[in-house]
Amino acid sequence: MSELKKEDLLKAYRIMKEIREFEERLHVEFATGKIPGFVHLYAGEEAVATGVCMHLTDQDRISSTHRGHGHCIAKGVDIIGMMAEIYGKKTGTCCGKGGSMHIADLEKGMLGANGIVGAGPPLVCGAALASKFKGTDGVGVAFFGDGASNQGTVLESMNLANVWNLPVIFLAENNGYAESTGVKYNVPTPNIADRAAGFGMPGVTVDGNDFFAVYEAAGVAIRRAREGGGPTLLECKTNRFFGHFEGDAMTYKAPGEVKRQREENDCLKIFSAKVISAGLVTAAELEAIDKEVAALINEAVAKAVAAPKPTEADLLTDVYVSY
Amino acid sequence: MSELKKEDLLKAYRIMKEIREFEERLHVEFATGKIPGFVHLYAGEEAVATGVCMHLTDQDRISSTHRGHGHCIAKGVDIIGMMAEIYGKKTGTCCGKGGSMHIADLEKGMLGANGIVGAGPPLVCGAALASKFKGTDGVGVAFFGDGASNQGTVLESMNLANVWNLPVIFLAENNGYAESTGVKYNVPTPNIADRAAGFGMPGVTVDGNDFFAVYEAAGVAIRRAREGGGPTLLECKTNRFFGHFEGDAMTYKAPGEVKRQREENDCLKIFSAKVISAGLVTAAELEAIDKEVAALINEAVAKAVAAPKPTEADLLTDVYVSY
Amino acid sequence: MSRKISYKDAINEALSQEMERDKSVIVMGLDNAGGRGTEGEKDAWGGVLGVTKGLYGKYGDRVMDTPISEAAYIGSAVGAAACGMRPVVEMMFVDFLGVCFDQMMNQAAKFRYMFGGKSVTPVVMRTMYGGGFRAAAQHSQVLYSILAHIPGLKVVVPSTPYDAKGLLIECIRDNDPVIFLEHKALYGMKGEVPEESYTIPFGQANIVREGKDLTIVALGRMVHMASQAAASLAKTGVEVEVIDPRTISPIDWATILKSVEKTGKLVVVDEANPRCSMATDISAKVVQEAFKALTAPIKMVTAPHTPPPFSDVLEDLYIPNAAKIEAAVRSIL
Amino acid sequence: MSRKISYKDAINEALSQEMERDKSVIVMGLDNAGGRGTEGEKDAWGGVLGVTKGLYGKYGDRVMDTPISEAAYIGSAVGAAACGMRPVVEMMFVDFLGVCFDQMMNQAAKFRYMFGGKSVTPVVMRTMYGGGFRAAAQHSQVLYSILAHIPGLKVVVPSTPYDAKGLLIECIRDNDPVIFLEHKALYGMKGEVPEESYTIPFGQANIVREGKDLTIVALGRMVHMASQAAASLAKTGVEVEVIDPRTISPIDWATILKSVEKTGKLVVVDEANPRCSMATDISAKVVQEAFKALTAPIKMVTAPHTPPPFSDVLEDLYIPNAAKIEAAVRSIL
Ligand SMILES: Cc1ncc(C[n+]2csc(CCOP(=O)(O)OP(=O)(O)O)c2C)c(N)n1
Ligand SMILES: Cc1ncc(C[n+]2csc(CCOP(=O)(O)OP(=O)(O)O)c2C)c(N)n1
Ligand SMILES: [Mg+2]
Ligand SMILES: [Mg+2]
Repeated sequence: MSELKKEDLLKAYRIMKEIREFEERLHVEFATGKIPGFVHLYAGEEAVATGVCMHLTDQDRISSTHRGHGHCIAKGVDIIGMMAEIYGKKTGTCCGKGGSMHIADLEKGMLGANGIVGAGPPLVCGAALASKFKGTDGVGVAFFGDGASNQGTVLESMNLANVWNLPVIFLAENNGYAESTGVKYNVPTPNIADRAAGFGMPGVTVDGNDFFAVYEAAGVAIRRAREGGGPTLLECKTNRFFGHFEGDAMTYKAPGEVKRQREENDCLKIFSAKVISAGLVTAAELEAIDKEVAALINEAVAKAVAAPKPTEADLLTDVYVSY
Repeated sequence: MSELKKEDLLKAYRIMKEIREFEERLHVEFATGKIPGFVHLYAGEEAVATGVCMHLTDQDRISSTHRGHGHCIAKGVDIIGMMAEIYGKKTGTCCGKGGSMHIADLEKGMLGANGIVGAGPPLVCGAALASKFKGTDGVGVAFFGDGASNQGTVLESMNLANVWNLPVIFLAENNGYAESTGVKYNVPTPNIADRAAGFGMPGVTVDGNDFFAVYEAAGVAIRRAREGGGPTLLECKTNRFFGHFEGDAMTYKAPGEVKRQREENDCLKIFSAKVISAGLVTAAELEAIDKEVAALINEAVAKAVAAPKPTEADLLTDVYVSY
Repeated sequence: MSRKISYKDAINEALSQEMERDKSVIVMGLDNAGGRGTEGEKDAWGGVLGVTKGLYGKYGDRVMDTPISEAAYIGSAVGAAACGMRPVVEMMFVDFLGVCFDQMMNQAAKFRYMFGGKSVTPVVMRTMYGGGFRAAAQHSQVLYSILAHIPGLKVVVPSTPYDAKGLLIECIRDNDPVIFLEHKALYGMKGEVPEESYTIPFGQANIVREGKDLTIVALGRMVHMASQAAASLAKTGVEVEVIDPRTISPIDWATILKSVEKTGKLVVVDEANPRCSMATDISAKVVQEAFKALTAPIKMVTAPHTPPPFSDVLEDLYIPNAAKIEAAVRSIL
Repeated sequence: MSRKISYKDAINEALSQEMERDKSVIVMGLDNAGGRGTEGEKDAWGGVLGVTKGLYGKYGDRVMDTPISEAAYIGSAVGAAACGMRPVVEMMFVDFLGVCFDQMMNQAAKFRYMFGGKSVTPVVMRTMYGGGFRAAAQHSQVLYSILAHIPGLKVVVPSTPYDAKGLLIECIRDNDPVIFLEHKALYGMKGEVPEESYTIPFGQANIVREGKDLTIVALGRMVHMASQAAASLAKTGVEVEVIDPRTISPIDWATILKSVEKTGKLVVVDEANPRCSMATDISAKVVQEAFKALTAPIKMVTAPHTPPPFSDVLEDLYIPNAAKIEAAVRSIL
């Protein structure tokens, strides 16, 4: 905690709150039927994206997953544009052509949410390679889930990153589930981080609901990467509060499981309690942020709803630069 | 050594010798230009295939690699048919349609050499699964190289085998090279077996030039698998005496490297010295086998050369069972 | 036969009846039971859209859930098939073939030929395809043309609940590797389906509607779009013949060619991208084999040469529909 | 321009000149230098058939060797391309696409569209294809039809040393993902190649031979088979026009259609399997757009619907050749 200035703490809270509010609101809006497609919400996992991305600048790059809203927001992608994108509007980050699963903003170093489980880590290896060749000290962070930890691309990338000594952080978001299947079924070791040793890199597991734990561990890994020390596998254990995607009744979770997590393991509550009780920030300051964030999300939804859809002219463009 | 009866020792020697003679002869014949396609020789690695397959029966299954002749012979595939196959003849194991890289004999539990690096382990998981469902105690052994240890399919399969608790042995043949690239470049840990822990299974490394070391370690792993104990990763460190494929000048090896290996690390020499000095077998007995094997390989080549090629009628058959 | 059930339930019933009949039939895929390794309900999902729901309750561990390792688990199905099982393995969306295609294309499809006819690999791969769900570029593709390109694979694209059940049972009993493509927008479609088990042979097209003026060959969900167009055309006196090949490898060329011999005109409707597609495949066959009968250019109605877009307005423009088919028909009448 | 070099050397020269010109061009692939992690020679291989040999000596670590992890390293090339590099990544044989296709098909090809036009991904994937090496079912395939099916990819199939160099330089400078297919049986072929750097635009066919009686469109190595057939036919007074599209996505439809408008007859020669292939693609386009001009059925000369066989006699029967092309031509004269 001590490392962080007050403005950083407020910034971290704001980002986590933006993600939470964005997702809670989408949950409500989705139920109205106005949002097309598959939507996977990140609520509950905010401390992970935020704790990592607080260390990053636009020249650092991340790859994300199907559950990408949190990563986007933490990496600085415009929330108004994101909401419009999820609504399929022309004003969206991707002009309505990508949707929830494909939000990207290369200027911000956000290489895209991804509909293919495990597709991100190879891409981030390439981004990190580009940083090396371009002589920046940019790093790459590949976010992936516990389920994705079994995809060959993810495992290959860990090895490749070490062989090429790339500045990459493999960020395993272990929320306990891959769709309806528990991590205990899919991953035969206590921690996903146990895979790191086999690829010759450090593996670290932290409480992903504790922003500070994530922030610190990510800081170590990112500094190491920036200094040429190579890749790290960092696992953050966390929870998702909603279903795998909107519409999932979560019958595979124990009765009361989510309720308990929301009460006991909510990263926002944990953060607030810590910073307030340490006297670093006041409850009033956080409430002020809450209000601003609520207004922002309201604005985003209102603008998204009002925005125009793409038109026939947009259908055939943007396939190639030239053809 | 003590575990093995004399007839087993002679059998092991015969198999290793058959492989060696088969490969040395192919090396010579290939240079004459009569053998089509890509040929990858197993000479130098005989103790591995033999030490493992001595534990197996026809109901156990193996998957092999592009360097498959040794696995085939050790698994009992007919040598006359193999040679004819490599010559592209109608009398070959696969009627001349497969060639060196695709020799298979499902009756013998040999699921095929494979031109795709890393394609075998998933197949063997399936074979082992079939054994479980059919209620036999058959195991599966997936042979793969140090280079292949980086292919996603191989890594995924290790995890899958554990999740499904399959009777599979992942048999890493670490001959130090993937084509022209050293294992030190491709694999960032001292041993490939170091990857096992990350998938929750035992990982063992042995001297692959020592038949007895292989035999014992394979025995442990196979028994464990048969008894329902799940998969093991067994790494055997060995050498290949010829190029990656025939035609490779091996300039990437240190001068004298192969010569030294042939002198100091030849699994056949090591085996002979051990069994003779232990008084288990006489030099004359081994020489007698040498002669028989030489005659067999001569016969195989003569028959292969004389055999008819497939004909136009064969081109379109065997694509489907029915279509 | 008056019982009506959905396309989804027809598939579930086919699986269940075959699992009942033959112990070597096993089912595997992501969350095909669901809830494993959790403290909640078992059999929680039955696959992402519930198609295999309930099988776990009936057949227990013969319904296998898998880690997200398509290459490994689909390869396992292939290996198990080569060793006496009859696995029905699910690749959730056909869009995912890029992570596991080798096991289908170079392994399952080629074993028999490479091994000189000395193997059988009775594996069925079920997968969802097609648009309409606003699922964007990586969850809406069609891709069956890629599969049909590969010798050694059989490729099946049922358009009705009846065909889905009969063809899936045929797939499971067939001794070659078969890809069974389920259009996700058809799952809710209801139709008459006999309760008892039955099979539909591969390579037997269905003449959905007879007509003398023009032949439409349409695939999968497009069969319904074509029928709609044909009904509309009929009101203006144009009699279109609509053919559903039902399986695209093998494909019933005889029925298609005979129809074009009669009508002299062909429109092919394929939801896929146009290049090297089933639309071109059928066009090419007809211009080779029925050239003399042709009295007009062949027309193809397909998606454009772009990835599937997300936004509903764009996706609606993207997917072929009855109006576009009707326009194509009229352009060559 | 009288210097003759091989197809292989032309490719090497294109790579070298572009690496020299532009620091963002990097080369990666299995053993593209070779000898890393060994005690022997560095730069030992230059790729499995020596195409990149010598680049390591000139450009050092910009020639990257890779573990056998195609999905990861090809994906890295894609990622690096999206971040300002111009990687030329090698997938050794096109037959291996099954282990890494997702990164080409769902990532590289779709970024620009999915991201609303806000990205460029200038990655080039070099790969070997085709038969003639007795390399059997998993090392002899053609498969470019699969690539051409995917919107967002460009696909290039040079048939001569001259085209190989000019097209590869164009690929590297192009801002879209391009697959550059090298026919392994053409590596030794020599031809005139200027020493200086030059480019050949995509979508510009080469009329290899003019003629008025019939149009042959042939791809890659088949261009030479077609030319042989045309030369033989010329002796009997048949004047065949031979067109080499050189790039199949985009493809120069105008030149093909114009030729068929003139000749009225078309034979397409494609080394690939027939279903959903470039042969069907070209046939379908012509019957749609030049139907009135057609005076005979279109003929396709392709490999059969089987995997590539190993044995030399079978492979010789498998690959289209001049005699088969000539027969196809004669069948519609
Ligand atoms: C290659 C591939 N396989 C399967 C899927 C379907 N799928 C989407 S998300 C998901 C579960 C991912 O679980 P995890 O990695 O733990 O991420 P989480 O959803 O928990 O964030 C699956 C199976 C996919 N999109 N891509
Ligand atoms: C998917 C795939 N990638 C690359 C190749 C080309 N290739 C064939 S063998 C080989 C090296 C394999 O090395 P290793 O696994 O160590 O086996 P070894 O040759 O040493 O027995 C390579 C790269 C291939 N056949 N398949
Ligand atoms: Mg998860
Ligand atoms: Mg090796």
